[in-house]
Amino acid sequence: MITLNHYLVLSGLLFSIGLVGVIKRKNLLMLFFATEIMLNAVNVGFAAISNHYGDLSGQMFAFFIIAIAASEVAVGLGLLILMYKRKSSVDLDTLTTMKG
Amino acid sequence: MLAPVNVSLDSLHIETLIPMLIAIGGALVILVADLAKKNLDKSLYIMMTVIFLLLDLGALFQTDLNQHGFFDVMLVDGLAVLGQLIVILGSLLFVMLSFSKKSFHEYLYAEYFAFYLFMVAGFQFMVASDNLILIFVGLETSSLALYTMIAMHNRATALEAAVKYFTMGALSAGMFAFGSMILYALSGSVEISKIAEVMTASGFEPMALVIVATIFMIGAFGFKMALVPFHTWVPDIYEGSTAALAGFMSIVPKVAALVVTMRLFEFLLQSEIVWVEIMIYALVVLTMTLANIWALVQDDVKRMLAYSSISHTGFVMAAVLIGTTHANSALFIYWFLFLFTNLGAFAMLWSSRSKRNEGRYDHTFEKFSGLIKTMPLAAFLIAIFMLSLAGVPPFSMFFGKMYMISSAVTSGYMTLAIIMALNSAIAAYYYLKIIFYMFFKEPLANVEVDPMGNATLSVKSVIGMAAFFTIFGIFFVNPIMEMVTYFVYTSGY
Amino acid sequence: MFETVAFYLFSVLTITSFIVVVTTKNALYALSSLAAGMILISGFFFLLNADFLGVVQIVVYTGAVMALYAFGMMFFDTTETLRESHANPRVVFALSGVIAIILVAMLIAPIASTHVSALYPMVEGVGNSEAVGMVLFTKYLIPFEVAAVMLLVAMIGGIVLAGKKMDESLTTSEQGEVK
Amino acid sequence: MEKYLYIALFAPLLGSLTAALFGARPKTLFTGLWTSGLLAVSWISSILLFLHVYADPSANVVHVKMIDWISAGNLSIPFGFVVDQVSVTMMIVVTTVSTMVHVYAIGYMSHDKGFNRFFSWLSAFVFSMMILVMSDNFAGLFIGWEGVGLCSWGLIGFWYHKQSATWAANEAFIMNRIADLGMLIGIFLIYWNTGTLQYNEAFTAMPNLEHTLLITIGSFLFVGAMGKSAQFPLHTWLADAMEGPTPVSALIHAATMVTAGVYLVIRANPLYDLIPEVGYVIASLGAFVAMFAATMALVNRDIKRIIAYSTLSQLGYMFVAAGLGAYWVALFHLMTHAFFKALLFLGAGNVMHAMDDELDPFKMGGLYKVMKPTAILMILASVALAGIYPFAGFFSKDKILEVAFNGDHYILWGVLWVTAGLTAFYSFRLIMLTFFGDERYKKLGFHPHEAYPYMLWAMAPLAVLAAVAGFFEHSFVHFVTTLLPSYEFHTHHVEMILIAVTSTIAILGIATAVIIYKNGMLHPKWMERPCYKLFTNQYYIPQFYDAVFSRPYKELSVIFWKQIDMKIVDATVDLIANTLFNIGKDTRGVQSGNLSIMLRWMALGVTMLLIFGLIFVAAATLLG
Amino acid sequence: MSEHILSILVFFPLVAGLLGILVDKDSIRPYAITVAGIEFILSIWLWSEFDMNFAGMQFIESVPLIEQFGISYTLGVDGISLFLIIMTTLVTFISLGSLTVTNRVKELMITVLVLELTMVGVFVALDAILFYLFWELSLVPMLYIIGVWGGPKRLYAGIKFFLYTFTGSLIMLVGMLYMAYLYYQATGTWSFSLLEWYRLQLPYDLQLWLFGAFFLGFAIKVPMFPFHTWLPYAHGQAPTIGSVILAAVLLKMGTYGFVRFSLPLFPDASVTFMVPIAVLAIIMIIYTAMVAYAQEDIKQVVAYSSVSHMGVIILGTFALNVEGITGSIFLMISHGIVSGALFMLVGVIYDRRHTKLMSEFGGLAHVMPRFATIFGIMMMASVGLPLTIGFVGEFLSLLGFYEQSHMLTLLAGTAIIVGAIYMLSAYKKAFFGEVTNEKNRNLPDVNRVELFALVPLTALVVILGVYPKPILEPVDRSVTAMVKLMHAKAVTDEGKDRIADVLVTKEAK
Repeated sequence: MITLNHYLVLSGLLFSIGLVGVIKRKNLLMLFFATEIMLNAVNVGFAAISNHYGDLSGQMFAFFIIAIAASEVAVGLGLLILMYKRKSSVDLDTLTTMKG
Repeated sequence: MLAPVNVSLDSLHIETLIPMLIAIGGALVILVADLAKKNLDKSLYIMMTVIFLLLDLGALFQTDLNQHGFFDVMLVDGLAVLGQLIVILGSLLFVMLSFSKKSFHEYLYAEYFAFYLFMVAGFQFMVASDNLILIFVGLETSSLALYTMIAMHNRATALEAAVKYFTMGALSAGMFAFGSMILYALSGSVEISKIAEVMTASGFEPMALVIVATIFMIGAFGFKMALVPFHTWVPDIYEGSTAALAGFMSIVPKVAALVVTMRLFEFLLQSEIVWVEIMIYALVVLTMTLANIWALVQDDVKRMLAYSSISHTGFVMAAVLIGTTHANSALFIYWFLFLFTNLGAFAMLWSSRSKRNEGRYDHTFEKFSGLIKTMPLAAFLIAIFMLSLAGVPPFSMFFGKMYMISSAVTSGYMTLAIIMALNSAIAAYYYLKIIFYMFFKEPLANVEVDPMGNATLSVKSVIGMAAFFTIFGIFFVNPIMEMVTYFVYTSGY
Repeated sequence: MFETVAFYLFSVLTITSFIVVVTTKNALYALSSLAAGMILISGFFFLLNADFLGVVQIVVYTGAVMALYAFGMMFFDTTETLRESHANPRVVFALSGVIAIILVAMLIAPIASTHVSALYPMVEGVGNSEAVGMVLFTKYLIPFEVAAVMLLVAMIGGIVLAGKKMDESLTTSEQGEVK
Repeated sequence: MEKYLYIALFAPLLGSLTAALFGARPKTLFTGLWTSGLLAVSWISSILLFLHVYADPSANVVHVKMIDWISAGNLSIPFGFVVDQVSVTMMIVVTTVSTMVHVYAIGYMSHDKGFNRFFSWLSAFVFSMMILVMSDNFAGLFIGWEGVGLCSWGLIGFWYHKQSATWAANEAFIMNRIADLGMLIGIFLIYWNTGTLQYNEAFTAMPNLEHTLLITIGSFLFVGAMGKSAQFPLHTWLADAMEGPTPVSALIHAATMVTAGVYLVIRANPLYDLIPEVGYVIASLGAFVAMFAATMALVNRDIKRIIAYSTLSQLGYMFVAAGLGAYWVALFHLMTHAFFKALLFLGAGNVMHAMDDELDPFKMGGLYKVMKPTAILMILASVALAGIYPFAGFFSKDKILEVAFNGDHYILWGVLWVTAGLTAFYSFRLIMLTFFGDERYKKLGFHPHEAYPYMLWAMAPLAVLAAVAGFFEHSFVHFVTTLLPSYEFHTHHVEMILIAVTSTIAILGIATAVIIYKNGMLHPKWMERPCYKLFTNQYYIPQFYDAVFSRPYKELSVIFWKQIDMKIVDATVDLIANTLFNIGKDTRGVQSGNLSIMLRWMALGVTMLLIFGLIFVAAATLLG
Repeated sequence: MSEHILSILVFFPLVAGLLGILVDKDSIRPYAITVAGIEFILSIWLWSEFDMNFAGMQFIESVPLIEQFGISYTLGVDGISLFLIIMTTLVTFISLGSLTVTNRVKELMITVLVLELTMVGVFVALDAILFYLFWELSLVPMLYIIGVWGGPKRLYAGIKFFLYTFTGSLIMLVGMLYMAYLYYQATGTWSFSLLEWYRLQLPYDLQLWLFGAFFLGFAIKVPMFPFHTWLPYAHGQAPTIGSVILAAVLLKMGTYGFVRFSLPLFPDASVTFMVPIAVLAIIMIIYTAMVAYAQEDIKQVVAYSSVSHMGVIILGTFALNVEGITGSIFLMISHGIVSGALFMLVGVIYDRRHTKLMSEFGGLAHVMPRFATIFGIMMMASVGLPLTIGFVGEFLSLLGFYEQSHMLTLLAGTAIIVGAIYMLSAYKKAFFGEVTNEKNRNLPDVNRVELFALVPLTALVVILGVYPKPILEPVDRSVTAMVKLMHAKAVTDEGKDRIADVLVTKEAK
């Protein structure tokens, strides 16, 4: 029998995978992929919980998260393009002029 | 088959929504105006922004306290009002700084000001709701706008700042989502009040999940408020963006985040889980101290102020930890006073901004050396703002510090109080540093600096106002204190 | 029974595809496996009878987001395998490994469903989309609207940032001393 | 009578201040005359006061309270002055000697460019001395006490271009300060136990205090006295004080200031009567010093120092008397000693003048021919000092020996008796070396000449007093014992024998001196004797002090400053600051500016919190 | 008008100073001197208005500033503070009058006037926060004086001075806030008013903590060993006027704080800490005196000497009886005058030779007799010779403490010895001997401006030494009242019997 905890664990795992991506990736594009993963992981959790309680707020939350993810992509890509124009690279190791 | 619901209009309490609507509307108007006629002058947009913010403020005063609107999504309690008040006031004052003598890239865009208003609206939603969803959405709205605005300054550092901020923002968004998921799992609700209810009823069991949730929430808001170690973005972002925007960021987003944090931890700290308290305590101390220590070694005034603002946040986070009415009101009083002083400080930097950038920094300490000779008034103003930040009486910030420390003392956090005191002492060093450069060093021979080169009349008047409030703060503390205490008290914090 | 099988199947698939996403050197693989992962996720939604959400997931992600990324990739021509300098990956895996373990450890804690009353219970015989719509346009009207604003902001932001106007910067140019 | 009191007291001050106005100017004879005149006035009024008190010692004591000085809490100290038998005697002595010294100094200092300054200081000294003796309370006494200290500092170091002079001045001041601390503590004790500092009230209260306390008080006060009267071990400054001009030595370091200690003991007689054991200690110390100083005087080659040591030894005599409760004897010897010792010094002054400030008697000899009057005066003084009938010294000194004998303190008596011989010897050694024998100075090319006549005239009265003062013994006794406890002698049966014995040894001393130094010297091989070396080096005490106190103090100070203050105390403060700053410096690298590092920091933060969270949860669940 | 006299006294220098900005910088000097003079006259007027027979606070004026939190603008003066105020105005006036600085005079003058505001403010403030306000604010102008007109190491000295004191006083602030909280607990209303606080009787253990907090603030200001090391730097680098004011007034703030706050608020704690503090004080006296003896720079000698004297003041303060406290307050005043004068004198030769090393001098008595004389008098006053101002305070302080401990007083008494040692040797090095250094051959003696500064001080030194009554009397009266209060407030038995019950002893007399 699959309980809520199964889902939570799954979502936790997915989230961690996302985290791996976030802290590992040097290529900004791929890094954004990773953030998407994290958000999706959370979505799974929400859906599961909402199903568990038979309550819709969870799905709502998931829904909004999707929206947020989408808009982040928009801005993120905008930044990416700008960066690529400037530096003709999307490697974030090139972004280290400010330090200390 | 679902029964149709019929909702009476006045049960929605539209008025709770009006301030934000005004802001959003204003933003749309600006966009439309831009569509209608290209390259209108920025002054038009600035003034429109100002007007709409004023309307916003007015509307805010119309709303009466402790109202729930729109199926309890909107919550206008004392905190919300105070939060919005600071948000709007801060935005209002900082947008005036856009009247720079030199023209910068972002001011070519009407969108910049539209974003500005959208952002304000977003923050208002954040503080005026206890529904995690709305908080999240509001947060993201404002953040996305902010990222873009930073990038619009359009130079290498600005871009870098924007990217960094964005990426880390995304991570913190993920954390927020995850945290609220756990909370939802624990309580089957996404409304803080409800969550609190359920969790208290279930005795904060299972503890493990509660802790996870707390930690991820700390991660998310720690990022927004820049608590060590989630602070790393602050210095870079401040450095990358204009002094005007940096100053704004040091005040407005933080207060929004602070309000939400207060809402959250108000009940989390009620829980019998000691760990939560320890965590916050540790974070507060770390943030105060480390930020101070790093600020000691900065070479750029703006960057120094960035670190100092981190440390100030740590200082007020203590209020969240203490959690008494005294402390919470102290937080807002502190932030009111901090608003004006910091406004002044950043405005002074802003007015000394030149478009030539020698080297990496805009506002090196050397740039200000011997200012007393070249422009005494400016020197004295900066000195006053710095002294105020350092907490030297009678300048306004002192009373904030004092009230904050006293709140710690009154609720038995003696050690904390002493740590706070000592940190203020450490901080004094780097605030004095610039004073030393201005008063005790000779002006630079080779480069000619124009300390007020970027200041127009309106910028100057903003500075004047800031100075006025900073110097005579002592006379405004009492009314502010009364108001804040009233609001905080009535909303039960 | 079916649920269990499906769960584990989906889980394994999702996890693998996502692992691919974060590990592969090839952007194309990453993108496609991300898309796959998204679709699999929607599978969970259907399992958890959140049909509407599942649909949205497929539409928004595999439709909009993926398309966007695809465009982006064409723009950056990062199709060829990209070289990433990895400063001590050990740290990375240590960190995330630890987090994963702890999360698992903590998330297996059973949740007492007492004291919890569904705010918007799923009524029997009501389609999920209906119910969702109902809630979305009453309770969550405001967030919905705000989300709209957010998307607007995002859109404009994207346009502005990617726009031609950003190509030459007034900030760095000497000219433009106003008044 | 008050007005005479005030005149006697303030005339010197007036003189001093007026002289001070011209202090920086070159010599103006006026200041000398003016101050001397005022002193004469003060002297006359002292005489008048004396007569007044003498008329009816019990009733006519003049006691005035001028103004409040310090009043705080229960303490209230007035400027109060009392002229009773003791103080009036002291006043007479002080004013007489100082007047003469002033007049003398007009001549002696005539070629000094600090002429006016000198008289300003000198009169200031007299003023302080008057306060010292006239005050009616311990605080007032302390004023004078410190005042004379200051003036002697100023006068010893009068020729401040001489390193030795200024050094001696500081030494004198500091040594006196050490003693004054004891005095101060004594005063505190008196105040906190009797609640007042007025002599009469304090003394009336004392019998009710417990004995040990009284002993402490007495000892501390005596420590003060030891400093001023240069008793062992605080004696070294007196010999060095001879750096000052000779009139100063005459006035301060022979006649007046150094006797202040004796005066204190006499003044505090009600106290010391209660604690005879302390008195005995005082007496023994006195006897010891008498001998000790005399031995040093035997061999010294500096006329002024010789006289200084003899002063020291005479002070020892006085303390013996005072310590054994024969206060009037002490006072009497104090008076007579003042006269002949001042005379002696002034004579020495003349000699120095004649010999261009040469001090070594071995370079003189045969001066009798050129300066007969001085010689006669000095011989007279020496005879008095040696205690030969009928001169003043005889009366007072024999009384002291008698007292020692009378108290059955035969050891003391013995010591004093020997000392009497030594005294006679060294004083005539001095005389012989200076005035007789072959004229060694000729080879050294000195052209001695007699001093101005008025200087001699100034000495004359002292000479007279030195000669005849002794005959006033009985009236003196009668006079002072109305205040001081009278002292009972049970030795009338042996009195004559004692006198004989003493006189013999004195005469023997003189004789030996005359024989040895008649012509030629002591045989050089004597110089090789260890005891001779010991004496000439003043028992190595100065070297000892230098090695044990002065130098270590200096070194320690430097260590305190350079090592402790700078390297430890200050360094710690800086250390704290620097540590903070360096932490900042070293850790600012954390802000590497690399985005993924930043992200990792965030992740790390969460991880850390999670780890500790897990631990906490585990702990909580295990511990329940 | 006399009911607002204190406000006038406090704010006149500020207002006048700010108006001074309009004055042309070549003619600022007379302006500032006039202002300081008027201020001085005002303070004298205050004295004349002062009711000598009333022990309590006078001319009290109170305006609520932050009612919500019980902070009010409350001023008042009693015998203890009156003469400190007069001393402050006098020293400021004189040091301005004899100012020899030539660069940026205008700023300096205005700064000094602002400083005067803070100094007077500290002594009249009866509200803890107000006190703290002036207390902290006084750092800023002082820092400015050191930083602009100071010597080569001025930045280091300035920052050290500022941060050190700042740190201490922040701890003190915590103490104040806690004190206010205790008052709030007791009465249910917030108040920082000192007079209100006096009515509070605190439990013993709380007293200890609070005393500690206040102690840190005051001890660093005084400065007590081992917190004294900022002082030599500050003095060494500061210009003459800075050192004068620093030594004469700023240090007194600390000791004044002890008398105003620590003693009456925490009588039992004062008793408990009496011995440790006395030990510290004795270390200050002897140790710093020896350090002073080792100095090569005459200004440093004076600087360390003032630390040594502050030790005696502390000792007198913690005698906890009327004699001692009265003495210590008198010593504050006298030390203010004497050390101020000594620093001026050092300034005089510094202006002539631009060095302060004693090895550079020697035989100055030949070339500058008047100067030597005045210096001598001041030196004797500082050594504590009777009939000079220095004696009265020192005598009373030691006398007072003798009641508490014989042994310690005996040790502390060495002050009169070690003091003499370093002072005399310094004087010997600088003034006696032959003129060795050719540069000193024809130094001009003190000129008229310098005499203007020095003569009145010298006169005061003698007059007050001979007739201190006019000052002692009111001080004594207020102190007596305070000691009564302390005795009444003491909760422990030790406190009760250590703190003399004035009434009883008065009758006993």
